[in-house]
Amino acid sequence: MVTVLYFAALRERLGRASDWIDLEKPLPAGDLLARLRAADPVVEAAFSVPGTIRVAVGQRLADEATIVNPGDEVAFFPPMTGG
Amino acid sequence: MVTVLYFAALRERLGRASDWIDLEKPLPAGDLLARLRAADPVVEAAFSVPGTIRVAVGQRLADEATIVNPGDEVAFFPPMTGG
Amino acid sequence: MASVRILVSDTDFDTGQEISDLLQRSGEGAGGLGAFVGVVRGGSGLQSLTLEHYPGMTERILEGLVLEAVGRFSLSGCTVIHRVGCMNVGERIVLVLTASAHRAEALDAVRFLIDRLKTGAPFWKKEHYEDGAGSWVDAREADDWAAARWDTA
Amino acid sequence: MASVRILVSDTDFDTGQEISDLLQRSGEGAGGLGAFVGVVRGGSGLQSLTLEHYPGMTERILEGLVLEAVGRFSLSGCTVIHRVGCMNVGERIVLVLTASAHRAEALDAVRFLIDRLKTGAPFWKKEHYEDGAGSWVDAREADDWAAARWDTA
Repeated sequence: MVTVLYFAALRERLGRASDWIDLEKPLPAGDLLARLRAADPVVEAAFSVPGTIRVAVGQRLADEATIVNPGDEVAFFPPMTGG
Repeated sequence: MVTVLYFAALRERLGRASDWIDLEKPLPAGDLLARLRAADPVVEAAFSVPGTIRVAVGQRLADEATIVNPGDEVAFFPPMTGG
Repeated sequence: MASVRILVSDTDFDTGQEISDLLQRSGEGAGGLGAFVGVVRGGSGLQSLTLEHYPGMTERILEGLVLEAVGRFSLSGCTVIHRVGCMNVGERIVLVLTASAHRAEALDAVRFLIDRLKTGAPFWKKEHYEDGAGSWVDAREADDWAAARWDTA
Repeated sequence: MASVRILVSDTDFDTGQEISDLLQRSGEGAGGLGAFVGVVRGGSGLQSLTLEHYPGMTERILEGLVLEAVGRFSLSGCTVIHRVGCMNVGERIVLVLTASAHRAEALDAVRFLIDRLKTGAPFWKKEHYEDGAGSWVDAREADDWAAARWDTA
């Protein structure tokens, strides 16, 4: 099981803040996103909007090649705009 | 008449904060100081201690060539250490 | 050891109190305190801002940034407070305080932290306008550049 | 027009109040406030500091520096408070506050002002030690350099 979190514009477009997805073996974050998009047209639509998407794995900034392990928390979000 | 002010270590070495000196015509600040030193051994001693001395004429930073006019306020002091 | 305080808060902070506290915590070796206070800037009909964040990751990232600043700029103390939730124009969003023996380190550290906070911590701003419209703030390229220049410094 | 406040004072100032005041005075266009608070740093048996100044010239120089900073860094507001008289270790000496639309200008202006204040305004520090000794602080070459680098920037 992997917890998937969405933030900001991405969360709004999806209409929800999180998903849970079954995961038996490690997978790159990019492949995980491809599975999410394929499984749900709402996710597919939300991620089809042009614009940079960042990913965090285990609450650390990551990229599409970063390995996601069962039990990890994964988050997708637009570029950060703090300060 | 010119008001001459002394600050910080210079004031302490002199034992006074100001002098008045008669001045009928304009004079470079360096020449004014030479007159002050020649007129009073206490001034001569205070200015003989090695170290940079700065001068202000009319409350503006100046140098030895700056012309002092009758009525001006002239000040001598060590390098400034504010902040 | 440097004294560090990190807070993510949905209420306003007391800038004067935070400055006094940091000077107290930093001890006699502190000769200067640098600060930045970010404020919701008005204009173009902007009324308020909502700040969303990633609870857990935010604190982790802020702690990493602050510890990096402490080491890099020899800080004796550091405070970072970032507000989340809804804020009106004129309200404070963020506070960065640094204490150091010397002014250059304190001020450089403030600049480093605020540059990094802009693009390196999981916060997102949504603007709300008087006409009811709302839009997420785009990351500015200038901010990415400001954050990146510290990587090679 | 930028809102400017300059004060030479023999009593302590309220940092939080000064920050709130400056943000108020600067209006909605201010997005960031930069600050530096100078403090009497302890060590080597230092007990207190006496700050002497040149009344009249001090205010004139501070006003010139602040107006230069306002123009150079597009400030919407600026506050400079410099204490004179006797201060113990840990007490505040100087406060520089700048408000601007953007953080870079605000923080650069703080750096500019504090660098210039160190060697360009008629203040002199005398240190008093626990053993009764007292000595005037020598101007540091590093401070002259820090002030000079702004001349060509």
